[in-house]
Amino acid sequence: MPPEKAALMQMLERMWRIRIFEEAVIEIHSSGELQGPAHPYIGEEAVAVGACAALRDTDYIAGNHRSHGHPIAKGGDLNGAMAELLGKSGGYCKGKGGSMHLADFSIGILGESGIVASSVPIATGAALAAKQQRKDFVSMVFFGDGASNQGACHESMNMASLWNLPVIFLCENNQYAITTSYKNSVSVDHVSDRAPAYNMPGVLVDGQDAIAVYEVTLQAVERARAGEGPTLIEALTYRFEDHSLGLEKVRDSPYRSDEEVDEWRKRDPIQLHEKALTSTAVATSEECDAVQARARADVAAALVFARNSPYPEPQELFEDMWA
Amino acid sequence: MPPEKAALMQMLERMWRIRIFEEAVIEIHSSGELQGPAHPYIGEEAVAVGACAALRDTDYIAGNHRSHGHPIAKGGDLNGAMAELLGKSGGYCKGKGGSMHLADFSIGILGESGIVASSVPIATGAALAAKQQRKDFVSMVFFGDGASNQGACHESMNMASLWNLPVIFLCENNQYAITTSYKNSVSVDHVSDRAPAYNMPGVLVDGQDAIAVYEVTLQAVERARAGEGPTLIEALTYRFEDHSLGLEKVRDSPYRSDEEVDEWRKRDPIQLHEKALTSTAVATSEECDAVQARARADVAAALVFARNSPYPEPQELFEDMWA
Amino acid sequence: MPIMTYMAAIAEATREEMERDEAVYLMGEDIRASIYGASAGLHAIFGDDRVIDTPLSENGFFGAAIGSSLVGQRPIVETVTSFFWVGMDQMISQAAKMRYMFGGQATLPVTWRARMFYARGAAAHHSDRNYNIFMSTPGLKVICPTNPYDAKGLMKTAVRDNNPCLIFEDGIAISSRGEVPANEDLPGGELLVPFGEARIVRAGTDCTVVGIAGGVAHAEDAAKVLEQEGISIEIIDPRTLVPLDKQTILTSVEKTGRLVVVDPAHEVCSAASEISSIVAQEAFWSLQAPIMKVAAEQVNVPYSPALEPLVYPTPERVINAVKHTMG
Amino acid sequence: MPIMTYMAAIAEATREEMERDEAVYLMGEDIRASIYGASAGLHAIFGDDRVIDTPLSENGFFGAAIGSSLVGQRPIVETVTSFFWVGMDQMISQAAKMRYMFGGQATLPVTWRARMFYARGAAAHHSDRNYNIFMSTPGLKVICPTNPYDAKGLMKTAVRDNNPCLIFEDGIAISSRGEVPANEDLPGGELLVPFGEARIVRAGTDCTVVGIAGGVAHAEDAAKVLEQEGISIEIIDPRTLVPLDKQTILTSVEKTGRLVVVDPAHEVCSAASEISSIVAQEAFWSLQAPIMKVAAEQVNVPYSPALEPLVYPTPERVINAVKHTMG
Ligand SMILES: Cc1ncc(C[n+]2csc(CCOP(=O)(O)OP(=O)(O)O)c2C)c(N)n1
Ligand SMILES: Cc1ncc(C[n+]2csc(CCOP(=O)(O)OP(=O)(O)O)c2C)c(N)n1
Ligand SMILES: [Mg+2]
Ligand SMILES: [Mg+2]
Repeated sequence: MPPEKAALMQMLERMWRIRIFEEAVIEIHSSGELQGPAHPYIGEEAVAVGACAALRDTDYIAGNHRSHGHPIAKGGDLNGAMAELLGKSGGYCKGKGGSMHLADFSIGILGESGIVASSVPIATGAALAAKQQRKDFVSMVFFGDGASNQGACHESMNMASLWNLPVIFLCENNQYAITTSYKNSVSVDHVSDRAPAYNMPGVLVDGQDAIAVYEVTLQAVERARAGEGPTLIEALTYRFEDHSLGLEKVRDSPYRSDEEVDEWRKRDPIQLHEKALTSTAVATSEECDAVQARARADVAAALVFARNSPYPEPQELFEDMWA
Repeated sequence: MPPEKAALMQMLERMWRIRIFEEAVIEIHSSGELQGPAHPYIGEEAVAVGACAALRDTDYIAGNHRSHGHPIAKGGDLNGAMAELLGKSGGYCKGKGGSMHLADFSIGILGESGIVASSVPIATGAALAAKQQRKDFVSMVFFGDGASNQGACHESMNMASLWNLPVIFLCENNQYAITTSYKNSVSVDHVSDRAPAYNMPGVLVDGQDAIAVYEVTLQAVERARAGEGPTLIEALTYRFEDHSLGLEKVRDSPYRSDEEVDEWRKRDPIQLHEKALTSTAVATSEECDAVQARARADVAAALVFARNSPYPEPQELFEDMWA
Repeated sequence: MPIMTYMAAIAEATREEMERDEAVYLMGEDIRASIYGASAGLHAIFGDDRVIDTPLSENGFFGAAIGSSLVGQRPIVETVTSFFWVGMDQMISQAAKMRYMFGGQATLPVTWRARMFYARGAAAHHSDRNYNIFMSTPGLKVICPTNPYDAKGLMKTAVRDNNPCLIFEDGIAISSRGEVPANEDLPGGELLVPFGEARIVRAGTDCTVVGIAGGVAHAEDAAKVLEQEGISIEIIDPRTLVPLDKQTILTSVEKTGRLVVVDPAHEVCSAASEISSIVAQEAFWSLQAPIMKVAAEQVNVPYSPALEPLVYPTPERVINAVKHTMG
Repeated sequence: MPIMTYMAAIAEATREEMERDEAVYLMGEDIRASIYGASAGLHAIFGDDRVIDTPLSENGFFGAAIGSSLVGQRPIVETVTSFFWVGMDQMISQAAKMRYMFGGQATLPVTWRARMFYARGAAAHHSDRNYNIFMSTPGLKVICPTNPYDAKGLMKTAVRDNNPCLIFEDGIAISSRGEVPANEDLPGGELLVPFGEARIVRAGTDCTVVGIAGGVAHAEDAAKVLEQEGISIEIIDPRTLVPLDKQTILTSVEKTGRLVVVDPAHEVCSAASEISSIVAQEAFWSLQAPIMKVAAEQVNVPYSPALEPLVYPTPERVINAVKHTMG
């Protein structure tokens, strides 16, 4: 059953929110207003948005350093995200976490991890809790093609399968770990080809197609909720921008060609989604533009909010260490 | 091409050396002469012996806590092994390593590791050196069914496959990690089923049959030497004794039944090998008995050697820290 | 009062806490078979979801414990200090940092129990005494019970604490037996030992001796000998290294003017170094003699029974250090 | 003399050592693209086998480096201090222990180079300054070059050393530039700085200030201010923490009677704690004032530019500590 219009429009809106948020981040980074590291999600929006569309608010996600898309896709508030990036007290983490550590536990965002693959066991543990508590929430973790080679993934997938945990391993294969092609780091054609090694379903999906991602994720979520265990999904996607802001110099490294980037840019997930909506007459292009405009206004407001938010007070340095 | 008589008799001899060595170890442990931990290899002799028969002296092995079988199978001297277990200066490691850390670099034994799976990356590195040095030695690592779930295995197999390294991953699936059945710890039917996840051949072999182990290992070694990369071999076997000496209390735990143990004891690898030799008229049972007697004499001599070997001097505490 | 072994005290604390709160569960390798002696019979009582035998994947299952704690579970993880290295990333990057990094959103009630082998031929791969490493990492509580009473009381406190707690079970202490009051004889009906309160094991006047983990037993042995020579030492067992009860140590040094720290861990950057540095900074004007560390020699732990005992502090080394401070 | 950046000095040392000995090779993530600036162009010169981009598997490739070193290779591994946690088991269980455990059979010429971020908004997951942890583990050499000269000279010594060496590249030091002599102007034709020899950065009479890693720069800034107030500090840069040149520190404290240790790592069980404890034990009778540690606050490193600077030592904190010792 294809998603309803409201759901499809929400996907569009969240993709735009991510896209425009990231554009703003790039801008304030180049102006020097933002100083910490930041890893843009532009080009990959369909993955987090499609996947999170299959989740409930009571479900959990965890993510990685490429960290703005996941929380926004889960319904996270832009103000808190932008304030966090600026290290302000109005941020998700009161300015203590920054770009790589966005988290909003109140809507199931268990946090992004700067250590690659390190949140994979964490999400597996949240799923274990679901089983122990006999609740029907599920847990999903986003990780990269590079991350898939960490032992943490192997151990987590093995445990999740053994214990039949309601967890979705969502590999965002954007084909590179910084400059390293997944062909030189993953010894098998596709990360999802590793699923049989854990006796779980492995699904390869077009990561530029939000609806496709939504559909395979929904299946995995339903399996998980029904107590049928984990799924490994690999969404094949591409990052349109540099690995991280401030790492422009790597652009000179011949790790990927301009042609390749251009080729992938043609498969812009937002354009594809809008086309899917308009060509099936689910929405008009005016409606789509209105969604974009709303997202733009929200990001602009977030920037104002973030700028107006005060910096944390010095004594806050010592707060939040202990429960 | 089946192995020649000399090779087959050497396998028999090495299996007996391991068996009788282990019996002696059990004896001196129960008498209190040996105090450290020790993990008997009885029942699994065909694995290390069959596998090492496919190696040259210039090839490397690394192993784990179940540590006496591998070096003896590689041709290690019994005197040094027994002296090491007694913490004597005539030991392989001058008494510093003990049972879990036997090593004899002079014949390619890069050492046993008390930390489970921790020698898997080490052996992978030795294979990397072979490639870098353009030499034709290979490297082999023994690890258990339990160990296979460590991230270190995943990472090593992935690297070895990517880089086409001459390494043989030899999983000794004795079906339990202490009390944990591999069915409760490995999420797939067989450890070797994970080989496709690394794009390498995976082979399941009867670990009670030394000749079968030899043959599959030889194939893997030839592939490795020819630059065709790593192989994962799973030898299905069984440990006849307790997990470790001193852990007798676990015997009461219902983790495996007496019937199961009895069933497996019927497939004693030494008896099977002797039967293979005598039934094909490769050797007479007198010849086999002579081999056993020689091994028995060697173990007895090793015990004498070890007992006569002096303890290290106090100042040796500070030696061997730095190169 | 009932006399019990250290492991029996741990087992009792575990069972009581599991009975009290169904969020508490036990996880580790071969715990159903109770190979380390703390979990016998628990699987039969609490079932599969609360007594979990894990695959050999420390980083993975430590992380799973941590993740579950974020959403309401209270895991107790059993392991050995040397296996911490394998699971280090989850312990440091996640357990120790998550709460602060997320501005206080995460609550991480995870308790690790780790056995530390001592002078039993475990060799270098099983002989780590790495509490100093976790002390140095902000965000973890570090607990070293040295007798059955503290083992039970500190363990129960750890399970109820909303922060990641690491309990180091020292080989010397593990073999101890001691009095543990029955619950019905206790005021609140249960034994809870608070964190951050050192225990004065023995009052004395001439020299303060702080014993860490198994170091307490060596200090006690030394005290008996020294007493006969007319030297009176005050022995302090910090019980928890994070939080550390600095004040009890400083007050004692202000009285005795001397300090020896006995720590069976490697000497460099040790708990002993830390306590020495605190006293050298904060009680300097009371000091009448050099601060002495009696710690493990800075070599890997050898296997041989002829060598291993030479690594560790002994009562003799404590006696010599105390005498050295006496001039 | 040529002036160069710290990373250029590291790059030069790397290239020279790779040219000198074909067993030397480089391994790490994205080193072909030289993302941290130390390996540009090396792949073109030395090829696939000697400049290896690894998968994201620190424990695996650290172990591979170690394994290769056992059979004649001399890897240089590039990483970031925070990723050590992931590869900890191979570093501690294997690199640090193998030689001793095997009675001296293993030779482990592995060099790790790890970048330490500092006050740049890297947040808790990328801000570890964990040299203390490796100091505390017997079997590893620990090196903290604080300027381009030492970076080049210590790096070359590390690559030739037959033991596992860890080089910590401090964010403060990385941004430094300085004189590095051309090889043809050097006696032996190359720059080798020996391990275990501290550098007296500045001679002084009133107080000894030991600076660890980035702490040296803070001490130098403090010295200028203190000088104007008539206070003369002697600044010592140990350069290598293992082996540690205790003697230079003790001799200085015997002269000045005072000690401040400046260490941008977390305070507890730190290198600063260790040096304090050594001096409190071995130079006690020379001390005229409390030993002061100026180290990072014992909290995780926060992201916000409003908070992060408050964690670390500053010249002001050094000045206050020195003045405190002056009474
Ligand atoms: C354990 C660890 N090793 C290395 C890094 C440095 N690093 C940050 S992002 C990255 C690449 C990650 O690649 P991938 O998992 O594919 O995610 P992507 O950036 O492509 O989204 C690396 C190597 C890290 N943060 N953590
Ligand atoms: C990292 C680590 N975790 C746990 C242990 C404790 N331990 C020693 S042997 C063992 C079981 C190993 O099982 P397996 O790999 O199947 O080898 P086997 O003993 O069956 O030969 C365990 C859990 C250890 N030594 N190292
Ligand atoms: Mg990627
Ligand atoms: Mg096994």
